[in-house]
Order: sequence, then C-alpha cells, then structure tokens
Amino acid sequence: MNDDEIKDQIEPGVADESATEVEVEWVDFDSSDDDQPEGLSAEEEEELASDPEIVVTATRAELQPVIEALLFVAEEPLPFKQICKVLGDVPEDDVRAAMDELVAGYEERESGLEIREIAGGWRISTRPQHHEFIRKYLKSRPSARLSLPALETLAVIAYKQPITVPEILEIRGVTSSSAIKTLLEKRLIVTRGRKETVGRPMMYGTSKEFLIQFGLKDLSELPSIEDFEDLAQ
Amino acid sequence: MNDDEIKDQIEPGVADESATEVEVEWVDFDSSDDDQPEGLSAEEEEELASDPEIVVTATRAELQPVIEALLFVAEEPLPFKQICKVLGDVPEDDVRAAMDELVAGYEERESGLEIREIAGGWRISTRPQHHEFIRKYLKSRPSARLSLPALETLAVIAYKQPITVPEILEIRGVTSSSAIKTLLEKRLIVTRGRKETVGRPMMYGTSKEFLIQFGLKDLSELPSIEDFEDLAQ
Amino acid sequence: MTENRTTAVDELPEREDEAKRDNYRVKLEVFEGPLDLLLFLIKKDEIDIYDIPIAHITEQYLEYLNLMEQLDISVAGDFLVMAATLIYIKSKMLLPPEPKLEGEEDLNEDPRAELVERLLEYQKFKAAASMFYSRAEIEAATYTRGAIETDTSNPEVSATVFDLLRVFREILKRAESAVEMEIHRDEITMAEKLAQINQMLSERFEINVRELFELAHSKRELILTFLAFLELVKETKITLVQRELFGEIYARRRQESIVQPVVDETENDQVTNDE
Repeated sequence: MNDDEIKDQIEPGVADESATEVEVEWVDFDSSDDDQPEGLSAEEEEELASDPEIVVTATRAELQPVIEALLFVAEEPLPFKQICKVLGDVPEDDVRAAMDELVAGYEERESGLEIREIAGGWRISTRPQHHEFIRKYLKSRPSARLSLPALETLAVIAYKQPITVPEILEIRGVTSSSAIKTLLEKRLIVTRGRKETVGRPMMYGTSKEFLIQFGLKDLSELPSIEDFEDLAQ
Repeated sequence: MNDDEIKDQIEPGVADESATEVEVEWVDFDSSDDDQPEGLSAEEEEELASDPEIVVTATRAELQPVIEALLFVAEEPLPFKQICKVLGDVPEDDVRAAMDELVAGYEERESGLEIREIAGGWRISTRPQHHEFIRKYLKSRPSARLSLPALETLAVIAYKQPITVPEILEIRGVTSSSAIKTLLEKRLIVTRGRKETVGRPMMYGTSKEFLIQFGLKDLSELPSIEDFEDLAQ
Repeated sequence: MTENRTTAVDELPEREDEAKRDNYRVKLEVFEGPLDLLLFLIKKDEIDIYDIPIAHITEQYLEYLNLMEQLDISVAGDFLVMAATLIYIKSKMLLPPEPKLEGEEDLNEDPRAELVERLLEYQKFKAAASMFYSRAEIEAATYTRGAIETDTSNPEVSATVFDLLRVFREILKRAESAVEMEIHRDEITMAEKLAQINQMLSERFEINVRELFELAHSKRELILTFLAFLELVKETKITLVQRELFGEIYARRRQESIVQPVVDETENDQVTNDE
C-alpha cells in the first residue's frame, strides 16, 4: 500500500498535493505567529474535556486487527470488557470469538510474540524462549542512549571539562558516582589526570567516542548557550 | 510528564535530595578504597573490552520469530545490520529472506500491525486505518501539528542541509528563530557542526526523528525539490 | 483562503470598526513574510512572475504595510527590508540602460532578476512544506507499541547534542533555584548533618573542617556540625589531622571503616534534647 492509498483511507481527498490543495489545507493552520503554542488552547482543552467519546463501531472484519492493534499500544494488560468498549456496539460473543482466533493465529504461525491473559487482562509479549537474543540486542544498543542522571552528568562534564566529582556534585546537587561509572563504561568520558588540590581528585572529560556518538568533529562544535539565545526570543 | 516524574520512574528516589535519600545512595558506594571511585582500573578496562558478547546464533526456524520479537522490543526502528548482528552467525541473505517473509505474512493475514522500513530501520506499528479505535482507547487527540512557519523552515532545512540560520532567512525572507527552536525541541532537527565562516554559526540538519515522523526510509526518499516547481505555479 | 486574503487587501477599512478591525487582523497575519506576501500579490493579479510590473507591485506592497500600521500590527523588520529592495529595483528600472560597448557583455541585467529567483526558490519550499504536512498526517495515524518491561528496566533515551545543552541549562537553572530554597529551609537535623559529612567524605579523601563549619547557616547548625564531628571521632569513623601547629584541621575517613550514615531515631532525639 503506498502513501496515497493509506491517506485516502484516513482522510479521503487530502492525498492530492496539488497547489490548490495546499491552499485548502492552510485553513487548518493557525499560523498567525511564528512561535504560537503548538498544543491546545485553553478553549480547545475545555472542548476536549467535554468531547463526546469517539463513536466508532468495528465491522466484523475489523475485529481481529483492531484487537491486535489495541493490545499492541496498551501499556498494561487490557481487560476484555475494555476491549469490548473500544470496539463499540459489537456483541461480546463476537469479540470473544475474534480474540480466540487471534490468539490461536499467533500460536499456529509460531510467532515470536504471544498473546496471553495475565493479571485480569490480555497482553502481547515476546515468547520467553527468545530471551537470549533480546538481551543481546539490549546490550548492543548504541552508547548514546542514556538514562536521565547519566545524560545530566554527561552534559555537565561536556560543558565544564576537565571537572572533578565534587565539582559535578556542586553543579548537579546530587551524587553522580554511578552515572560516572556508566559513562566510563560506555566510553563517553575519560579521566584527565588529577586536579592539584586537596585530595588530588580525578578530573574527567569527554572522549573521542563521545564526539563520534554525538556527531561532532571537535569540542568547538558543541553548541553554546549563546548559540541558542537568539532562538529563545 | 515532567522531568522529576521521569526521574522517579528511572531511579526512584534519586530526584529527592533529602538526607535520607543520601543514605540510600550511600549503599551504592564502593568506599572500601580510600580514593573516590574514579573510573576503571586497567584490569577492569580490559575486562570491559573483552566483555564476552552473548554468543548465540539463531537456527533457521528461529529467524522469523526472533526478528519479530526484536522488532517488538526495539524502541526505535531497527537497522537491518543490527538485526543480523543479534541473530549471530547467519548469512545475511537468510536474514533478508526471513525478514521479507515476516513482512509478507503480516500483509497476508491482514494484521492490525504492519512492519515497515523507516528511518534506516525496520519497525512494527499499527496500521493507519485503525487510528480511530486506538485514539478512542488512548483517549488521545491527533498530535499537535507543526505550524506553517515551522513546516516551511523544516522544508528548507531538509533540502538544504547542513544550513545556517542566516541562510534560512535568505530563502524564507523572514527570521526563523522561533521555528528553529520549535523544531529543535521536537527533535526534528539537530545541530550539524559549525560553518567555517564569520562567527562560525551553527549548522542544522534533519534528525532520525524527522524521518520517523514523516515516514521516510532515508533522505533520498524525499522528492526532488525541483519537482515542486510545477506545483508552485 | 485566497478569497480571504483578497478581502483583506482590497477592502481597506474605512471606519474604525473594532470588530471588523479584529477580523482584518486575523486575516492579515496569514502572511509568513515578505516573499509570501509578494507571491500572493503576484497571484492575485495573475501577474507573470518573470515580468513583474515592479511599480505596481511596489505600490501594493507598501499599501499593505501601511494597512498593517493602521491596524497597529507591528511590521516586522523583514517586511521593511523588502520594501527598501522593491523601491531600489523600481528606481533602477527608471534609469536609462548603460550603453553597451562593442565586444563587451551586456551589463544591464534585469534589476528584477535576483528577486524573481528568490521568489521562485521560496515558492518551491512553500509547496514542499505542504508535502511534509501531508506526510506527517499519515504518520500520526500510526502508533508504536506501549511501554513494556524492558523499557523500564533499561530506561535509556537516545540523546543528541541539543539534549546535552538543554539538560545543562536546566541544571544551571535548578542550581540557581536551589540556592533560593536554602534560605527557607527547615533547620537541619543531626542525622542530616552526619549524612552530609559522610557524603563529603565518600567523595573526597579528606575535608577541611573549617570548610564544613562555613557551610553552616545558623548557630544551631554550627553546634550540630561540631557534635557530628565528635560523634564520628568517638565511633572511630574518622580521624582529625592537623599538619602543623595552628594549621587547618582535616577530617579523614578511616581506611577500614565503611562509614554508616544511619543514625536511629532515638539517638537523633537525644541529640536534639541535649541542646
């Protein structure tokens, strides 16, 4: 299916990108201001609160794929009742049948995923027998993936290098030891000798790997606060 | 979700800086050594370098289900090369074939999900035609659209990258700072080093997130800018 | 939309009608910049973009700026720059062409050429923007999976250089507000003071005792600091070192002891009572 076809399914007619369409589409924009808020206005928010539920009912053919899509986006096991509610005015027996077929389908084709009833709801998850590959994948992710504490610590080191642990503590206000360990493991930072002060603490700076991961030729390419001051207007 | 909430999810308690929290963190320290933790010893470094990757190789029968499971787990489009790496010592052609079959299988059984190549990788997502049900379940509105100035600025950056702020002004005829700020915040563009010219201004380019949000495999999939000449008339 | 724009420019408000004014205001602000406005004026009068009647367009353009001013809409600098450009081109077109010398290239390039080029170029990106709009609409209708266990056990996000800067700015801001909070903070307890010293000792080999006293914000805290030191010395968790007579006193963590910051509630109460 190409984009236009998809689009026709979503909003018939919008797919055409000719100039006249452009004009029509502009009506949707509230482009009065360069920095207008992208979100909802107070008015719209209110409207949303009283927004009647989207009234849609799934056709019989849609039942299986829609259930599948719902299980996929749900963050928690999805209770059967809730699935029924989303599907609209469909007999529960039909939903149950579609559900059973869906689950059986996953079993039959020996999918890497499975649908199971757990904690009072239905959930898609990977099958346990593939866990080794999944662990291997999680370990192989690029090093520029960081937890928030690690990202914060890296930011301080990047902009204040060379810097010692107590100095990082001073700036961040929280202890950063485990973050520093993580960053060292990911080779994003390196030691930079000792500071000639009481206790001669280690100093840290960013590594070559850091430059590679963040796509920088050298440290002078790091954006400075001044670079963004004009943008902040 | 604000940062603190995120933080709480990541490392419960670390956001809070009260004395009792300090005590909790204390436990993490390996303080048997007089020197503060300052990175890894040479030994540890070595160990890290030779850290044995999990050695597993998928059997032929496992290829499809494992790929499926990996796509499910991945938070970002998964590059083909990375899939191969995780699968172990398997010929690329076999992986490619399994991949193709998997994608075709999703199409054939008219799944509610689809596997597509996007932003240089493979991704599972729901099919667009079910979006109403998903929105109903998630109680979400269609996400906020980009303003026209932001879209125009993005178009200029996409086709002229890497490009500086003054160059964007030249093309659009209007200052684009707040549009650029919006695009940076939405992670649609990234800095691309500095231009070696007076003032060494930052250059900008589109990000992976841009490819994802606009459904592109890579930049070459963009229609040529000259194609818009006719439309513009 | 074209209709609306035409109305906005053609029907200049004759009277000071507030409601009507607001109405115009909305419609007027549609233009993104001077090039956008020029393109609109060209399309409106079905002008050949390669042969722009510059005097006519300049007049319309200035009229529009005038209208903006009348309606108290601040005219952005970019619009004024274009106005100056238009007037310049207009004046150049009034000058007689320089005589062409034998064998030389014709130096009399059309003064409009550069502007036309810019308009054509801009137009393409304007059209491209609508393509991006459509693409984003389609993609917004697809959803990726909800959070799963591995997300929470490996809570990592991929970061860009901009994230580094953003995070760094946030930290600086947080540090600023933390200083303000300090003033209103409730009095520190013995447990907190012990924890504070322990933490500092965990990060540094030794601490200057004076430095710690300087951290105290009140007399009470000074006393607590002193008591905390006594406590730690008594429990042989630290040693106090003075390198020279009347020199600075340093507190050092004892090698073998892993300092336990835990102070139970009863002890804490006692200290408070002692005061």
